[in-house]
Amino acid sequence: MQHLLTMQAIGKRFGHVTALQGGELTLTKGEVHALLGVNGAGKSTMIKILSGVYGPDSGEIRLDGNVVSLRSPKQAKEHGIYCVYQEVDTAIVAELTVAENILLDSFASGGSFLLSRKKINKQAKDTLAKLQMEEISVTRKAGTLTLAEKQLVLIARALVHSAKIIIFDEPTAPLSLTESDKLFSVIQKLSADGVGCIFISHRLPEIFDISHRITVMREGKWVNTFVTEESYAEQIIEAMLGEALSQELEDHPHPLGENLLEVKGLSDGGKLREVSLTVKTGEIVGIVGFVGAGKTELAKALFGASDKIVGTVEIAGKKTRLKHPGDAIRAGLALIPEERRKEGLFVYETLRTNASFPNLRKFSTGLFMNKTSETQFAEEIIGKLKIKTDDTETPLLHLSGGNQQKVVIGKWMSLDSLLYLFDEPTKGVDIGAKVDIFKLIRELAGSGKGCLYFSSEIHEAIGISDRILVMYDGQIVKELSRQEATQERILFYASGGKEELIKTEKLSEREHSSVSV
Amino acid sequence: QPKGETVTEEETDAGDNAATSEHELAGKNVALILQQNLGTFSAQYIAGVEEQAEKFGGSVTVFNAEGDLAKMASNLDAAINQGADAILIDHGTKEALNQGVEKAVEQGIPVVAFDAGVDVEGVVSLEQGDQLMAELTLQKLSDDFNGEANIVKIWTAGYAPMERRQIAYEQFLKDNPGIKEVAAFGAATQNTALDTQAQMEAILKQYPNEGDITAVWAAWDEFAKGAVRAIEQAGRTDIKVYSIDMSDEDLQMIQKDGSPWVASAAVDPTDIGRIQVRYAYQLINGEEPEERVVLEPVFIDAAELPEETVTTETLSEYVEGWGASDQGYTDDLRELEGQ
Amino acid sequence: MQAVEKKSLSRPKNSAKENTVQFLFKYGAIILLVAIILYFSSLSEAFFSYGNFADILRSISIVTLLALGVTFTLVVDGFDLSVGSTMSLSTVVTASLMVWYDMPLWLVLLLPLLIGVAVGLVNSFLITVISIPDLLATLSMMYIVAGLHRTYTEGYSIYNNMPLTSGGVAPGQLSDAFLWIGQGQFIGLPVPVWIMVVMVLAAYLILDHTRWGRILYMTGGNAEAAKLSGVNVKKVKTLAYIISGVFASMAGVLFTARVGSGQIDAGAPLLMEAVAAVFVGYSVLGAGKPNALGTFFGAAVIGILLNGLTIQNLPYYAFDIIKGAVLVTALAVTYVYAKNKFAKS
Amino acid sequence: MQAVEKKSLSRPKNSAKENTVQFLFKYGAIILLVAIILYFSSLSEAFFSYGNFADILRSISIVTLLALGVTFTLVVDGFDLSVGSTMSLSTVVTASLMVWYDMPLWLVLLLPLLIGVAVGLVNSFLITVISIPDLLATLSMMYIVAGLHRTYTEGYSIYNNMPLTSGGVAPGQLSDAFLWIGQGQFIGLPVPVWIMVVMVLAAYLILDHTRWGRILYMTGGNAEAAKLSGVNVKKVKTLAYIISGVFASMAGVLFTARVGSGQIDAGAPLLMEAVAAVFVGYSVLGAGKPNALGTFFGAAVIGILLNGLTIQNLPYYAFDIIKGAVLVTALAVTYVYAKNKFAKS
Ligand SMILES: Nc1ncnc2c1ncn2[C@@H]1O[C@H](COP(=O)(O)OP(=O)(O)OP(=O)(O)O)[C@@H](O)[C@H]1O
Ligand SMILES: Nc1ncnc2c1ncn2[C@@H]1O[C@H](COP(=O)(O)OP(=O)(O)OP(=O)(O)O)[C@@H](O)[C@H]1O
Ligand SMILES: [Mg+2]
Ligand SMILES: [Mg+2]
Repeated sequence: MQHLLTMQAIGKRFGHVTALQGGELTLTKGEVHALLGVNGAGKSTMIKILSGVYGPDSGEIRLDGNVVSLRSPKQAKEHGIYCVYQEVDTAIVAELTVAENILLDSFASGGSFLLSRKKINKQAKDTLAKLQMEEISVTRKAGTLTLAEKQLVLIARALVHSAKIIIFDEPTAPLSLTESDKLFSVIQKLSADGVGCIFISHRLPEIFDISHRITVMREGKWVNTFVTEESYAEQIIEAMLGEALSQELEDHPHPLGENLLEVKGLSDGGKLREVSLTVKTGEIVGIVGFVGAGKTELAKALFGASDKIVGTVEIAGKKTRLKHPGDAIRAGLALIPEERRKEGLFVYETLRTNASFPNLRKFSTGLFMNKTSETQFAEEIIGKLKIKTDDTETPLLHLSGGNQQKVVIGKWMSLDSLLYLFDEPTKGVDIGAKVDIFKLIRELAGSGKGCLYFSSEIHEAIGISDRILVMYDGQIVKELSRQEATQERILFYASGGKEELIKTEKLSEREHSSVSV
Repeated sequence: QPKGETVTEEETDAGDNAATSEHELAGKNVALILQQNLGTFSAQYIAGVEEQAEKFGGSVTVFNAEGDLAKMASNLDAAINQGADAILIDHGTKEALNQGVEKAVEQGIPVVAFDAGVDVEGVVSLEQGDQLMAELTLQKLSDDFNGEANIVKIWTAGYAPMERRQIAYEQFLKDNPGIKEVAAFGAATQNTALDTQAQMEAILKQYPNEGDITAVWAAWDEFAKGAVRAIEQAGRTDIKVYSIDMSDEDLQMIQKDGSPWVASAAVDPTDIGRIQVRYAYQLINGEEPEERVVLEPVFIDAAELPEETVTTETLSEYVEGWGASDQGYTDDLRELEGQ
Repeated sequence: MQAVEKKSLSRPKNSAKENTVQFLFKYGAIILLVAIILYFSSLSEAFFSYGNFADILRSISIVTLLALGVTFTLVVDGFDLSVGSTMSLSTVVTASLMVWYDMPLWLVLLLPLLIGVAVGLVNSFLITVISIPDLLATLSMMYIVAGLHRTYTEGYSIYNNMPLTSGGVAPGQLSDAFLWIGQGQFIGLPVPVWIMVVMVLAAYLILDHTRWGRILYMTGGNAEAAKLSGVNVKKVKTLAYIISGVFASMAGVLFTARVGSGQIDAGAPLLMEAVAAVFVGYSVLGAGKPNALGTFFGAAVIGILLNGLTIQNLPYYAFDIIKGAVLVTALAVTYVYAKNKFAKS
Repeated sequence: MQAVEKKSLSRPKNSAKENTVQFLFKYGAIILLVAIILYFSSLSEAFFSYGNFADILRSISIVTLLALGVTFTLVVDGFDLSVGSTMSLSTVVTASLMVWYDMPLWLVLLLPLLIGVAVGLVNSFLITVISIPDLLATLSMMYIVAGLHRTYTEGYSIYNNMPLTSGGVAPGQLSDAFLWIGQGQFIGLPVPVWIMVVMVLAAYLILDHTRWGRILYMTGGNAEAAKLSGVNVKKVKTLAYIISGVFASMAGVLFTARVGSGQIDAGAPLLMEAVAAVFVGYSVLGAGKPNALGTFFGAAVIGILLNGLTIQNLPYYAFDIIKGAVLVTALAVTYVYAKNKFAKS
């Protein structure tokens, strides 16, 4: 087979983090090549190197057999490499129209000096037509689009040019099943035209549907490359996770108590509509749904961090009005937010000041801060959560993601909260830390706290939760007990499937979804 | 600024000689404490101070407070602490400066103040003949219009010289009932001339008809500049401007064809600087000059100026008394300068 | 569809407020202008005349040039506070080239523009290389350039036949050809108005109808995305600051020609008016982003307002309040709109 | 550990540069101060005396108060450009209370502070409720308040026995008790120096050693995280702007007492010095963030520098260049340092 692309021994380091060491990837003409790996395995870094965003520290890239240097996105594009990036908002210009966003690359790369709006719009419309997405008006401001529509605009942007290689970094994450199907037909057409496609996704079924080969990465290294037709899901998952870590988290059944949290008809005037749920003491309730389902909104609404909330919230039998996070904290809630650097931490501050912050009164005598008691507490949580750090005075900036996450959890320990809201607590966290976090959550539940666990990592949610609520488009669409909860069922409801439309037997057919971490 | 073509050899030589001489008054450092840089007036005034000090073989340190009186007071302190041999003050207020001036006098540093209002014993205070300048220009205005005129006054309170001019102005209006004030405004700002121009434009729109305003009396040339520009650009040939103070820039404007600016009374700013230095040296020399010095103003009538352009340096050829003041000289000083 | 309907049903109040903001944003500035013109026309017959409008246009021409420069920096999500000082520097340099050095007209018109380029380069160096935030970098430059222009003239304003500190009289004069730029007429309109109109149109065409304009907006809208599309963001920002500097120095040249001398500190008071013009202009016809026509329009609103208020005999010292209030209102509309828009996405 | 070693091996140049920046950042300001003092002491014996230092401290007392206010807004990640105008307003109001209305001393000291509170409230309303960016909101307020203070006095400065526009002479005078605040001595030091020292210490204690200070810094460090930790971010920001307004009006009162009259536009020229002081102060002992002691230190560096340069007979019109250059250097060190620190993450 003539290789269109060969990436060999690619290494990349960000400060203290080694993102890649020995990344490998080959691609032939017309191939759809899936790139798999757990979060942080280095997939995005790999394709960012290929598309010229980062320069590799080591390794070589060959295109049609020739070594090429891809020092900027512009150079990559000149070689016919286009990319649909994972973080949608980094690539969309909200103030420009859809048409302008679709043709963004061509503005930068030259062409006629004067622009004709008509021509731009027509070109954009034609491209959207290829995706069967004519209903998106090309004159709308891109900022007003939904996440899925933005994703489609980015896909369209890659289709404008005659590309040799198109990279799709988790394009389907925000898309519904029908939208995904449309995208797949486009990918198949591209592949038939001889374009090489690299496809990244966490959804195994679609990978088996669309790809020709699968490369699995782990901890920044190439693990194996499979021919799709000759491989099984179990094989792939094993390669992704590694043998040592695939043991199940032990399930300690523990007694549940009274209703700790009771929510009725909660809406936030935006995404959330009529959400009702309960959490008992000692219970871990998983809330699962795709990106954009409204999990974060729900967590924030419960924590009093959004305006315009209607509905009732009872905590430990007491009706509570949550107008500000301060109210929620007083009522016994604690939130471990999704974007920890943005929402949970003061990264330039020390561990000590971060840890004491939610409960400053406890660490001050009169008005003055008491550094001794602060340091004492910081050391306490370092020990308890096994945080890897030099001392209590290092800025959090220098801690690894997992350890940062532990600080976010640890800072609530001085308050003795009743109910913990975990919003994607394992996002960007390495596997070891992940296990620690799961243990910690279990421990909290064991000591009679309530936990709400918001996640789009379905298998993780299945592993940790006593009960699972599936969210779709701002609503809770299904409640599943621990026994009922399977990957397929959750996937089905999470993509908007309606109960009446399916035969339940078909769903429970494949009950092999591993509950590994 | 570039070098002009006519640098007078004499002057530079004189400076050099004195600087190298062994005279006991040579090599003194004079501190000049400015309240504000008032455009061309200040520039010429400073030039006068520097020129005279150089002739005496001394040097000048300029402290500018950028209009900030607190900084001016601090600058005065700094000059004292640095052991200046004499201190010259330009504008400022009594309240802000008296304390510092007293300290200077206690330490035996001679102080000569110009339009600063300080009243400390042993300090020589220079003032322009403010009342006289006001009277001269107002009289000319009255004469030009046969005692019947509607005038706009541009004036601001808060400065000692302004207030002295105001006294003369009020007296003059009382004595000349034919002269009526239709509007009055004025403010010393960061950008006085431009702000005045905007205000004058507004006044002109308010009084659009010929005869509504006969003349403008500006108590300060920065005001006059703004008023003149506003009048010129509005094409109002019916309004004349009378002012106090005179700088080079003003002269150019006055000499322009059809300029509404017809007269001014002033003391040559360069002369003020020179005279102030002379009194400072008198004090250094242990002499006891009078404590209140009134500088003789000169009246400048646009009609007396020649066709060719004149500057404040050549003005003395056409206007008697300009730039040739001998005030403040003593024999000792002449001797020093002659070295 | 269903979702949208439900939303608007459940929140009629909010929606009404949203609509008002939308409407105000789209037509507010125009309604304001028409209202102002009608009001002042009713007070004075002279107001609604060809002559007066030509005067108003001439009076806003310098501010508009300045504001166009600011517009370019705002388009790339920057901000140039140094335009006022740059204009002051250009004013005195222009005058000095004629008065002190007696240079030919083409050099007199060219050299100040190079000063604008230089200031723009320093600004963008501080911003793109040293990473000082735009406002702080240009604030510092505002002071430095102001100091430079005063040092250059040694505190003097520059005028025909001025005496030099070194003795003697300056050799040159502002030529009539030069003064015509600021004071002349051309086909029934003052020359500064023509210059302004040409520059506004050029800026409009570049920003709205060329590839470059798109790259500028792209960079301002999302620098990350622009970078991923192959734009050299630093270069684009540098370009915007250079353009801003050049516009500021053009404003300075025009000012010199208008006033007939090189005044010290000519630009400082115009900074706020220029900034206000740009922000008032944000909202013109709902563009919601800095745009050339809007800037012109904003300058016109402020110019007409000040013209009218002057006739109304408002004390001059209250003008800053009016200008500040107009700026705050424009900012409030812009940012309330931005908040709404953001909430919707 | 390994990672660090490897890095420094493969890129020794960069690391050396990093170290230099680190070092400069930590000790640069102190080295600068010592160097400046030594240099000037070598030039003049009078420089290194108790009297001269007391005078220098007195001369920076007003700027320091102003800068402390700016520090508080910077701590919460805001920026107050309106402090200069607020100081001007407070100056004329203080003087007018005595001169025009002959009020008792306690009211004369109290009312201006309320003005500071009011300006702070409006600023924070624009920023937290309307969501106008801090710099733009306070820039607008800078103009509005400047206009207000000129309108209040109708453009006049206020002094003892001034003639009133309505005829007659103002009834009051600045009392000696009041003037003592600005011109008196207390235990061997000028009163303004005592006031400054007390305020710097108070600000230092509050910012560095109390719960409130912690909340202020954390809000500035990450408003979103602070909010989710239960802090009412809007309230905290409002508080910071009120504190800034109060400091500015204290500066105004002190200015009036120092000068003995209510000067128009007293605060405007001090804005940049205050801002520069805060930014120079960033780096004191490697704090890397706005801090009270650093601000005092920054004001001292600038004060001593200007004091010394004046004696060196630098042309007065070049001072703005020096000040701007000091500001740019401080900013450059601050942001290059921030970039380095950030890049390491
Ligand atoms: N700009 C950066 N600075 C520092 N670290 C980075 C940067 N980009 C990526 N990393 C780190 O590199 C590692 C690999 O990240 P990468 O984004 O390639 O993972 P991924 O496989 O795409 O994961 P996901 O499935 O979550 O998208 C992670 O540990 C990440 O934290
Ligand atoms: N309609 C939309 N337009 C733009 N961005 C969106 C939209 N919906 C969601 N997003 C982005 O996706 C992210 C997650 O969205 P959201 O909080 O609504 O869902 P979630 O269920 O919590 O998803 P996640 O799996 O990321 O936690 C948000 O940070 C938001 O920026
Ligand atoms: Mg990724
Ligand atoms: Mg989420």
